[in-house]
Amino acid sequence: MNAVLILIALVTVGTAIAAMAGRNLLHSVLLLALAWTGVAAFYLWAGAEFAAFAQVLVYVGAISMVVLFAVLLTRRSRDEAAPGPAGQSRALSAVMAAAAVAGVLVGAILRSPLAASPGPAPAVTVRQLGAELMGPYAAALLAVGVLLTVALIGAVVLAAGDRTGQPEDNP
Amino acid sequence: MIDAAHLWLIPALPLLAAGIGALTPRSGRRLASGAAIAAMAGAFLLSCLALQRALADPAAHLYANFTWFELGDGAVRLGWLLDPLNAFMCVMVTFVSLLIFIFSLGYMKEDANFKQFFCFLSLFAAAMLGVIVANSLLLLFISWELVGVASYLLIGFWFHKPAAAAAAKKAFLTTRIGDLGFLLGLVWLYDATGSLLLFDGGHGVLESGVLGDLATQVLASGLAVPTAISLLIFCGAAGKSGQFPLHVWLPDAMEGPTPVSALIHAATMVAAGVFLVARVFPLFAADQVLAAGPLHALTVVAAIGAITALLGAVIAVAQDDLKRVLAFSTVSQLGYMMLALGVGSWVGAIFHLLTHAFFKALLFLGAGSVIHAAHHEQDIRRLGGLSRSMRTTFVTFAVGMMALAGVPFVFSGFWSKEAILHAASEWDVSHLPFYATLIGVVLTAFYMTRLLCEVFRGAPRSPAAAHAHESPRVMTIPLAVLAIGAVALGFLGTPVWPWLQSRLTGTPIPARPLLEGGGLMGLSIVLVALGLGAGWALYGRRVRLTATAPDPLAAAAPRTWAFLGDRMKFDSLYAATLVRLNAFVAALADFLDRRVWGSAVGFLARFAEFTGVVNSEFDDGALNGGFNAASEDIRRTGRAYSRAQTGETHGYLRTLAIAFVALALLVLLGGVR
Amino acid sequence: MSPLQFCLIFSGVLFSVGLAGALARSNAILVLLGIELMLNAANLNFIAFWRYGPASAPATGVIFVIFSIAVTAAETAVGLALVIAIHRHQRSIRLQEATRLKG
Amino acid sequence: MNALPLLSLIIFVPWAGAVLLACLPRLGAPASRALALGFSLSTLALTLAALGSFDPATTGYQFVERHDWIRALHVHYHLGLDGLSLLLVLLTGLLSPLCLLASWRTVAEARFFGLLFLLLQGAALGVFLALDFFHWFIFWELSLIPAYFLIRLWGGPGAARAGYQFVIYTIGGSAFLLLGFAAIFAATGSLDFVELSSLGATGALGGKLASLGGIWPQAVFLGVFLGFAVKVPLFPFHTWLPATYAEAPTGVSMFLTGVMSKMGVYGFIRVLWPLFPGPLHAAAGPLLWFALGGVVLGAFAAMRQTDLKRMIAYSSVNHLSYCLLALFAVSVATGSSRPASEAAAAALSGTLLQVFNHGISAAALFYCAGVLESRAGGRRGLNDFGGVRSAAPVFAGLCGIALFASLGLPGLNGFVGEFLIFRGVWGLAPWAAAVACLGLFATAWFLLTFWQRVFHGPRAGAAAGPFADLSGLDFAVLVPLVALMFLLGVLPHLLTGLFNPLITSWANHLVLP
Repeated sequence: MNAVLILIALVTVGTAIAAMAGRNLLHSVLLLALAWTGVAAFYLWAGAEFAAFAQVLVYVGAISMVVLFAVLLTRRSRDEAAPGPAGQSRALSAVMAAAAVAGVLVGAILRSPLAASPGPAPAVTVRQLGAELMGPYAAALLAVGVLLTVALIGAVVLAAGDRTGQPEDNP
Repeated sequence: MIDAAHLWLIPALPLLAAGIGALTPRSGRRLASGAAIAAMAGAFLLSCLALQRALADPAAHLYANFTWFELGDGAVRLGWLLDPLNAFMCVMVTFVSLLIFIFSLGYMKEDANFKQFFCFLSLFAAAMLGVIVANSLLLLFISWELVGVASYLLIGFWFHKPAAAAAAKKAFLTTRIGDLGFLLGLVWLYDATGSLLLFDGGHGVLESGVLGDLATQVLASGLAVPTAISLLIFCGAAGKSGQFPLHVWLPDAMEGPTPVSALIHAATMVAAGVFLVARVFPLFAADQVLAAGPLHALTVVAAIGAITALLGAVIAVAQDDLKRVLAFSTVSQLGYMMLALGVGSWVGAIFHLLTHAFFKALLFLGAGSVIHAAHHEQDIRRLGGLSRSMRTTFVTFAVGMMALAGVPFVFSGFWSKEAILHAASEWDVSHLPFYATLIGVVLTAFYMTRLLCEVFRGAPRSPAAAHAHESPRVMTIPLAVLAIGAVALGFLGTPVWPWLQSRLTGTPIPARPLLEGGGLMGLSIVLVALGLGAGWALYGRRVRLTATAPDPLAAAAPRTWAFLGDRMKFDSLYAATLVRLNAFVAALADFLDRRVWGSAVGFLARFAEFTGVVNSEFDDGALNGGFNAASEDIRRTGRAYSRAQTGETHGYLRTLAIAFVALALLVLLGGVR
Repeated sequence: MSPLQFCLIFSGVLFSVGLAGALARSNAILVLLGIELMLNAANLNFIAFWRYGPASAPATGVIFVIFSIAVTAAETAVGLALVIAIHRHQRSIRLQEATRLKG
Repeated sequence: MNALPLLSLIIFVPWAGAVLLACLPRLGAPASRALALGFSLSTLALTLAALGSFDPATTGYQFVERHDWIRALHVHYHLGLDGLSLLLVLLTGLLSPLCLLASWRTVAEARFFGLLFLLLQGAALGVFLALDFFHWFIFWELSLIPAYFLIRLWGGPGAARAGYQFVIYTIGGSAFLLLGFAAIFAATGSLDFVELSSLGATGALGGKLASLGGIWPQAVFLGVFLGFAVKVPLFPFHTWLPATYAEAPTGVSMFLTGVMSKMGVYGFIRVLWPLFPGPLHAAAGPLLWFALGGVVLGAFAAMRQTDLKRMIAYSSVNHLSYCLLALFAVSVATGSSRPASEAAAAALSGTLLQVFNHGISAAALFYCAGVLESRAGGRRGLNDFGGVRSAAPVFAGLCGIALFASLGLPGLNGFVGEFLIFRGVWGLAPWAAAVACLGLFATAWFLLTFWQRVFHGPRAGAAAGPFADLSGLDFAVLVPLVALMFLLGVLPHLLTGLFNPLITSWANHLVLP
């Protein structure tokens, strides 16, 4: 355990909390990008460089951009109203539920006899990863490829919507 | 010369006629009736040839078996049987049927479904002949059921009348109760012996080797296996032959056209039960070797027969419907036959069966002639005075009446009844049946006198009766022929010349001098005279004047009269118990189906529903403060599901979180590994 | 507290934060982001176990994370497309109002 | 080995028809009807070809097709035909064209109907021919989907709910089935029925399942059992049936009762019984009571119904319960010291006969109810009619024959099967046969009540006005069925000859592992 790890953790959790609690949507997205970077930093610290780069590329690079677009696109909506009594009670119940989950998780972790091997991080080269992906995990890779394609098409269809402008499904 | 292997032709001919009748269009009246009568005549000729063959060697059982289909390592086999018992029955059935068919030509002339009637009649005759010539209890059962369905169709022939439709259903269901017993008896016998063939070169169920094996088997309750099987088979016989307590359908069956009543409910179908017991008599008698048995099958047969004989006779006294009097008299006479079987004299039973077929068919056809002439008036109180307008019918009916009443020496009924009385008096188990038959003799003579007087004497008591004319030749000639038979047939089996008996058993029976059992014969003559005299005194001397005048006996004992007139309330009793029990079970089954099983099976679904309810209650109650008024509806199945489906993503997520916590706590604290 | 436990607690807390956000916020985009956080927390666990766990295969944890990221990307794309579709239909992305699938 | 893959053809010809119909969206209604019927008839021709070259004396599978399919899962494409399969394939082949004919006039969207129906037919045939659980289960589940849509889209007013209930119940049942087989695969590494049966016969299957530990052996048996019990349906899992049969369109009701309910019985005989002789023997005592419940309470419940189709549906519960009664009775006696092979042969033959005969007579009865319904403008209550026999005597005659066949009148097809079942059950569990008699009686009662109310009495209700007798189309449906009733009633060896060697070999090897 070292100070770097603690720092990474604190920053990540802190920005995440701020992002979730913030009033301004844009700020939230930016803060979240920070949190994702923190996660990437953790990966780096743990020795998983490739995962870290993937995290940065996908989350910080791609997803946060897409989310920003979405935020901008939906901006004209009647924005989140002032949190009325219903909103407050919902926030309260949400925090309670989350706290309960956290409590259970932490309790479970602390009670479990987890034997950590103190050795150095297993070294994984990108070549190794590539061989793994094209070897034993080829089928999974294909499946993910299909999934991404389908998701892409689905997203396009959904976002493009119907040309007529009529509401789509009548129940 | 006909052999057992050709015997199938006898039922096949009428079956062919039935097929022709079924396929001809409605207008093909001539073709359908012609085919039916021709087929019946052919069957009669074949039967006579068969009888000739059988009498050539009366002790032999000629049979021809064949494989129906393979089953397991063995096969299910059926066969045809020819012996004097069969042959006599065949001749009787074909002859009486032929006459009834001819009679129907006139009786049913105006009916729109004329050709259908002959089709059904032929089907019935074919099935009945199948019962007779079968050498396999399975084939017998098959034909037996076909007899049932044909009688169902014939009783309900005037199906547009609700009463006829109901009577047909009642007849079928009541006999079916018995038939189920029969079926169980069959499968038991099949299981116990591995065969249902009656004669099969030593392996048939009526042959001594098999019966001997069977008689050694005893159930845990102490009942011998042959006894139990016999009693189950007897259920079937009792159902078809209208024995107590399954006799209730027979009087109702009079809703059918009168030729049907004559054919089915006098000569053939109801006799099938008696024939069945006579056919498998060795099986019924197999338990006689077991002196220790708690019950002998034949004892039960005798008891049921005696009860039925007495019951039918008593009820017949108080009936006002022409056909119903005859119906109850049939019940009573069938009781006599069963009694004869029970006391061991199956020959006597068959003798009475044959004579009864003639005189009862005669009586029914006579009644039919009366009804036809009187425009379907059947109430004897509204008839009267027909002896003048319907001479032939009156004479033949009187012959039949005297044969039934057992008027001595000339009429056949006297001799056959005499044989039964003789056998009953010699039965060493109990004398009660004998006394019952004696009472029955008086009552029979009495109610038949009453019937004859009411219908034919005095003045017509309704316009229909007043305008009655003699029926056409096509109806009266069969009456005359049957009347001759009703007289002549008795002489085949008198004690002086027991030709029929010796031919049936296959062993010569020594003739007894007429007066050897003179005491008994004298007694029966006295009793018949008593009945006739009482009947004459009450109904003949003082003729009923109006249709509404009370019966002399009703005036004397109105409540008893009403009780008897209501057929001793058997139908009400059954309606109050069995029918109601049946309806209750049906309602219970339906209720279980609609309410209980669905829920029991859907328990898991209900559990899910319960969690849905809890979840929505939790939302409403704990978080939003206050129950929603609509929570009354929660208990309804679908509603509860949909309440869980709030459509609110947060709700789902929250449920997930709570469930996760609960599960995790369960794992952590509960120690579930 | 071993480093592994620390990492796990870190991920657990991150998960709870994501959950709280997803539950509390009514903006659909934020809910989606909360879910993203939870997924990230899961990925953290993979790496942690890969790093400290007993006898890990050479690259298993990393491979899992890569797949997970791919799936998450797909999920986000579809999710955001849905949000936009909802927005176009009812001029709002408040999740409470998107209850047309109510049973 | 046959050069021609006959069995594959039998399965895939209807599907080819379905594909063809799907590819021709502009096809008119008459042409699509004719096309669907044509494909159905050619399937019948193929089944008859199979019947022609079938050798009844062989007890093993014939026309076997076995190819590797998914090597990793040890899955083969494995088809085979024995007497049992042949019987059901014949039934399916015979009934399908009649069902299509029955829907000839009444159905809108004929192309889509024909498409779904051919899909259903192919799936049902696949179930009867497949010998590997993998594609057997695919056929099994695939049959549900077209059936659901056929009920949902062409059914009566309550069809949505009924179809939903039908699918949920049967999918629920087959989920257990799937779980059971997953465990079997985990334990044995095989999904082939033939291999599994031989494992089951030696008891090795039980041993392997026991190696999974805990209650797995019992749970697997229970799962597989539940899957079939819902399908047959075994009392008290039958509550989906009356609603479904009643709401489905006539042709589909005919197929549901004629063929699909047989899939459950087939599963019992082909899968459950050979795979789990031991557990079934242990459970058969109580199960007899369930079967008796179906026999007796099914019949009594039918007595209370006022909807004709519901009544016939309950009679199906009653009739199919006889099959299970016989099977359970055989199972009870399995391994007992008393030599019961003769009774067992009778019971099993009776079961198979009953399966075939019930298919015919119940289909005919459903068609008759459909005729009444269409003549009465959708009403089919017991009290909506009266005196139909005066109005339509030919219809009354044919319906009456179907009805008497259903109540087991000798000379018609139903009797032989029921007699053999009673004979067998008496030899194996006499008290059960005695109780089952109540069911026979109640069946007669309610069928005659049906007949009396609808056909007898004065003309009333829907029959008071003009009531057309049968049309040529009606004849085309009913006459083959009625002819079969007579034929099989008089000559049962036409059927028993097909499976008797098979049954004999089963009955002679009734031993527990």
